[in-house]
Amino acid sequence: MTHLFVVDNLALNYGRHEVMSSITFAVEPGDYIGVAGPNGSGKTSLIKAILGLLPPAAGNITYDPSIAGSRSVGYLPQKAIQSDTLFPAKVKEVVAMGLLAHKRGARFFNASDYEKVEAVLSKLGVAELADKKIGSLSGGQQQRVLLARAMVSSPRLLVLDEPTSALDPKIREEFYELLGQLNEQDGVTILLVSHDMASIGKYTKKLLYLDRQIVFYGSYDEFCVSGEMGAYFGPLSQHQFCWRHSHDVH
Amino acid sequence: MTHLFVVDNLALNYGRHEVMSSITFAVEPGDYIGVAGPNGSGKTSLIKAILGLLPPAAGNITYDPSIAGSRSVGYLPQKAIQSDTLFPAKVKEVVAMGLLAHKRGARFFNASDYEKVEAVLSKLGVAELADKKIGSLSGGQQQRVLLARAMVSSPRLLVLDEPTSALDPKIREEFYELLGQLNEQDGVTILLVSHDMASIGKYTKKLLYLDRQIVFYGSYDEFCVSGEMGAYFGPLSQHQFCWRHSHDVH
Amino acid sequence: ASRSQVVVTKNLKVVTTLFPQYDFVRQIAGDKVDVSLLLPPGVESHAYEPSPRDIVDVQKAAVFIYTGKNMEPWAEKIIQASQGKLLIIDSSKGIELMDEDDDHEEPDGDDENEHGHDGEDPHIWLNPIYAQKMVDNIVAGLAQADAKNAELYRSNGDVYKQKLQVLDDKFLETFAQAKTKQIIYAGHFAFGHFATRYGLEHISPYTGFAPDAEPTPQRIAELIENVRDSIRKVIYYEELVDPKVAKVIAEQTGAKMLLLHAAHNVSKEDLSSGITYLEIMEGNLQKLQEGFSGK
Amino acid sequence: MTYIELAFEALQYDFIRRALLVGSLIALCCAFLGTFLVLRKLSMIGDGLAHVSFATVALALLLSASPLLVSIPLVILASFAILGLSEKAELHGDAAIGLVSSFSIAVGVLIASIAKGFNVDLMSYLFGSILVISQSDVIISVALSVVVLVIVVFFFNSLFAVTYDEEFARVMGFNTRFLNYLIAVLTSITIALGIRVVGTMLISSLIVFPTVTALQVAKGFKMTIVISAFVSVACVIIGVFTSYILNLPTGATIVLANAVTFALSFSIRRLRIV
Amino acid sequence: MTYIELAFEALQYDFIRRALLVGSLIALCCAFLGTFLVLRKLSMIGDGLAHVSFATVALALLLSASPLLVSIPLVILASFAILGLSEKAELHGDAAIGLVSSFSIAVGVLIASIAKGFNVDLMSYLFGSILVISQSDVIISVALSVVVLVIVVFFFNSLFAVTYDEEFARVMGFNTRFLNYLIAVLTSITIALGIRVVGTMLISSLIVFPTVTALQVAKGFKMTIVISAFVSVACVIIGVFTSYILNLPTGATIVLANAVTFALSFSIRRLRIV
Ligand SMILES: Nc1ncnc2c1ncn2[C@@H]1O[C@H](COP(=O)(O)OP(=O)(O)OP(=O)(O)O)[C@@H](O)[C@H]1O
Ligand SMILES: Nc1ncnc2c1ncn2[C@@H]1O[C@H](COP(=O)(O)OP(=O)(O)OP(=O)(O)O)[C@@H](O)[C@H]1O
Ligand SMILES: [Mg+2]
Ligand SMILES: [Mg+2]
Ligand SMILES: [Zn+2]
Repeated sequence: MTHLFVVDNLALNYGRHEVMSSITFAVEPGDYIGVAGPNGSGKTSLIKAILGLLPPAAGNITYDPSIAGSRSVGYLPQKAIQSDTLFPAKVKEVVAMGLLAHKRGARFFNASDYEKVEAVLSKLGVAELADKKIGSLSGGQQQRVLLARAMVSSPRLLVLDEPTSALDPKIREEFYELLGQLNEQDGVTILLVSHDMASIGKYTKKLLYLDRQIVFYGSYDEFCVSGEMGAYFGPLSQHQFCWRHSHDVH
Repeated sequence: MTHLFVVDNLALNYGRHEVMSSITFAVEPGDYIGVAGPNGSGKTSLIKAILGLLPPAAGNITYDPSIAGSRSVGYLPQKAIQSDTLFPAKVKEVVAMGLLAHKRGARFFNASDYEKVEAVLSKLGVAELADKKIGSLSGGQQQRVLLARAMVSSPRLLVLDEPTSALDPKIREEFYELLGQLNEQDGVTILLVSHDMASIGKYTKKLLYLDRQIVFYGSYDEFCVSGEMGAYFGPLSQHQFCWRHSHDVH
Repeated sequence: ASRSQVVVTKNLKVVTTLFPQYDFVRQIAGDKVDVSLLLPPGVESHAYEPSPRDIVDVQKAAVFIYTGKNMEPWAEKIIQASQGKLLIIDSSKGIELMDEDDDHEEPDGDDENEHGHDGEDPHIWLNPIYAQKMVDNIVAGLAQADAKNAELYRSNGDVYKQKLQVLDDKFLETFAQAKTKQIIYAGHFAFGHFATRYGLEHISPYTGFAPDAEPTPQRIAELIENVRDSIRKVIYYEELVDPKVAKVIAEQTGAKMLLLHAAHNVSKEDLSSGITYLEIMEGNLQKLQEGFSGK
Repeated sequence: MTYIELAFEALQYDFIRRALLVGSLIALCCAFLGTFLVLRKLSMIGDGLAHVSFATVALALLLSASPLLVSIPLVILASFAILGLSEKAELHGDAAIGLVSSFSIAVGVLIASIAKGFNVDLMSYLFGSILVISQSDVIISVALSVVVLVIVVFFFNSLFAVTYDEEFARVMGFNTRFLNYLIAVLTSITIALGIRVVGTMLISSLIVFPTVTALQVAKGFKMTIVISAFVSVACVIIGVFTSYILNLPTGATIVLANAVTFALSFSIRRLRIV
Repeated sequence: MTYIELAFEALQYDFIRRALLVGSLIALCCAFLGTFLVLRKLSMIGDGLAHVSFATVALALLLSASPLLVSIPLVILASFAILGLSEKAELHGDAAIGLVSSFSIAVGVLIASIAKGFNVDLMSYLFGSILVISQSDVIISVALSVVVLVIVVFFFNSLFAVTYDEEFARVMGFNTRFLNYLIAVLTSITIALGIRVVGTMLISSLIVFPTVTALQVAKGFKMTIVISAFVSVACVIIGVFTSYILNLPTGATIVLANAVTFALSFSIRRLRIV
């Protein structure tokens, strides 16, 4: 099987500040990877490097032609709460932006585009906000809109940086189910950064655990079995974060 | 016992958009209240009204003299990730800002102030970041710095809007323990907005559940027992969010 | 390349702000003084910033000549910055009094806050009679500063005033035969004193003498109508600026554009070729003749 | 004469018809670009580039070259410098404008001083007035305005994306560099031309006022740009006729018309009528 | 003569000594206020308020009043308008400056037109040059600079808090309205005075350049303001002497000194030396 992209001996810096080095791993099409690690461990930086937003200090990343040029990537940044509340953009305008990658030339929208926008907004439970100004939404509502923007173009690769941090529990569950469907049925590859180990355990297939280097990369079950979980999260963590597993084991 | 503050028949609007109305409740000194509710239910708006940042459309809020004039209130906004990465401010400068409320006149700092700043930074595990520029921190690191700013002045009332949304699990636990101590030992009153029902259940004493009005206000245990939990979070929620309780009941 | 590096001579150093005084000094004193023009050619007082040596030059000079505070408000500050020995000649002295309206307010003592009096036209040099008065002021000042050449200055001054008188006579004579006495001027009208002297009518799109007011469309329309009605389709424009208004009117009416030079300042080439006030005024005479008479 | 008659009288003059035509086209360009500029905190770019033009004209005169030919490329360069500084030096747009504009004035003054003067008044060479547009300026203005408008419409969605969220636009494979420089070039051309044809005062106002007026009442981006374009053109037309009828300076009257429109839309928002 | 001798020669002149004294004080005020202004996206306020002054001088001449006395209160009002607009109309600072400044110029032009024009060039009435500072201006400048500096130092921490996070400052019981208006008043006074004494070009540059230079190398806020103050004063002193020695216009030379300093600190950051 051919890789979707390969990260090879990557190092990332901000100025003279080294964030991480010797990062090597590969992502296969159809993967659903939870990315976790302590604050400041380099999750956001790694993701930005994968998306081409942060130039590598060393090493390189090679992409499969299907996602090269980024025409088929959906992205939700960590800073999902829009800082500029004055910006005049309606929710549907922001979401429609996600469709532009697939267009050429003048990149005008057509009727089917607006249908797609409405469809994804409904899926995320914010259909009635379509005509609101983005700056007037609550934190969680904004996060959902940006999720919709990441997903509207049905990308082959979804890169989500703490997508559920501001979502209420109901929507969070629905969102994870949606992601599961996309991954299972449409074969979308997903990279999901989260501090919510329970959800990672419950929904994703693989775990990439970072701490300025790769601590663990493999299936979540292995992580639970390996000593790493206890080492990082304390003795109770097994019970807490390997929830579905611990209950199976009981 | 005298109330810390009383919210009386409050209504909040943005322009012609009504957010909530007929909100009435009282907070006692020493309370530890989890505030929850779906996205857009008005949690942030209510908190802003309590802090005097959003003028009420109707009703009013009366404060005990000990916190009136806001000299003894700590606040963490929901938009904790600083948008302006260019702002030249060191972490310790940002945290020291939290001490200014207690000062008069020229409001200069003295040596003991800097000790306080260092102490609170260590408590939150970011002591080594004290001299970094705030804009160069990761999302979770920034959230911790703003938490430190809210807590550095040992306020009588702490108002925290989703304080743990970007924190890693280890720090999150430590933070909740710290809050518990402050509440138990120092009698600090805490209002904590969160979507993490499990943590609210585990750590707070009371729950304020909002949905454009007050759905529930009382002890968390009662909420678990009442039908509300199931109604809002589905049949499994009892097991999930009334964790300590469900295990007690088992 | 600075004036202070010029070979040391014992000549009197004179600094003037505008071209007319500069030329008058040349005519009066010839090579007995070193005269320099403070404002570089073509530079509006707006964009003008002195360099420190400019100021040192003014201070090192014996005489500083300017037109008056309406023309060069910044000159006041240069004067204030000077320490002592400098002799300052306000070349408009006496003319202002002649021109004064009845309702002229007394200065309230604080000359910081003095402002321009509305209706007071600073372009006095364009009236040859006033120009003679300016020459008198300059002669008196130079004589005071350099007593040993005083006689020479007085006699040169008299000769030059005679030339100005001849100029005045020529204008009077020419205008006496003119078919029309209307100057249609597309710039800031500097020829107020000139027009009063010779009983000319004038029309300009600008109302003030300083270039701050924009023209209104009706004024431009009026100008167009005036050109259309006039016998000689001529529109005059001012020196050293891009004559946009004149061009537009000429395009609409087919009028001929003629330069009427107000001599505030001259171009670099003109300055180095040694053009004089009298030559400029003779040129104006020709242009006006062309507009006022038949051919 | 009634106002209507006066308005018809005005129309018989070439210079009024030119003011209406060129004014409306430049207003349209400014409204289109202004929305992007204001939202990128480049509201003062009209003013800043006017200062740059001052320096370029000084240079052109020093080199005895045609001011417009020297001005346009240098103004474009200056706008690249503004962009580059705000990226590389991590400045807000307005600080970058401040740097480039102060620096340019200083250079202009230095050139004027070294050249020991010019043969023409720098300012008059540069600054136009909407009433006195020459035949050749009409042709250039019409041609360039049409080009600017077509390009903005063609790239509309891309420009919106890069203005709203540059990082996201990059992820989606947009050439954000190209789009940024595109805006810079279009803005420079519009402003350099506008300063010469209608003056700095008017060009600066036309960039800021209509957009800010639209921002008071519009929720979406497309709406903002449509309202802005409409207000901008309407104010030019109203301003030209009003100034003729009331005998006022035209540029200033257009700015006042814009100010009144802004006051209206501000009140509408404040009174929550919309 | 060597450069050192020339510098000593320069010092014997009163006007040079005045330029050094008043220039340094104004530079210090500008550096202190500039840090707050640049971070609030009000970098172009020097330019904007210069345009307002233009209108106020027109008004003063129309009313036959003293230009400085009319100017200062109106400039303060204009800075309140800028503040008010950015709050109430929800504009970025630079858009508010753009509105107020274009509007003022238009009003100035209208006044000039209604008054049937003035006989003095309005701008020259207003613009100072650092070399020609009168005795009375020296006294006013020294007095006001000291007042501004003392106030900024006294309120330093409060002003920082309100600049960094106004909402948080309000929660902590700060009177943010008062602090905002305080900055506006101090800025207006400094700028109105600065325009008269050292000219707009210099005042605008002194607000933007030193702060932006400091931002390249400083991490913290206090450091930013200290570096900015140091750079600002150093550039004035270097500029005055250099302009004397090389016979260049002083204001422009000071601006160039600032530009060179900025280029240096920009390179330091880019080359990651610090
Ligand atoms: N500035 C604003 N202008 C207009 N409407 C607003 C504004 N801020 C919030 N709202 C609206 O008010 C309602 C309540 O918002 P609020 O931010 O209080 O919700 P919340 O409970 O904090 O939600 P979340 O969990 O997503 O943070 C939402 O419907 C939102 O759209
Ligand atoms: N713009 C920047 N300049 C300098 N250093 C930075 C910058 N952004 C991040 N860093 C540093 O790089 C390291 C990794 O940051 P990153 O944002 O990748 O962490 P993260 O794993 O996403 O953390 P979090 O869970 O808090 O989001 C941190 O130590 C941070 O301080
Ligand atoms: Mg992160
Ligand atoms: Mg909220
Ligand atoms: Zn004149």
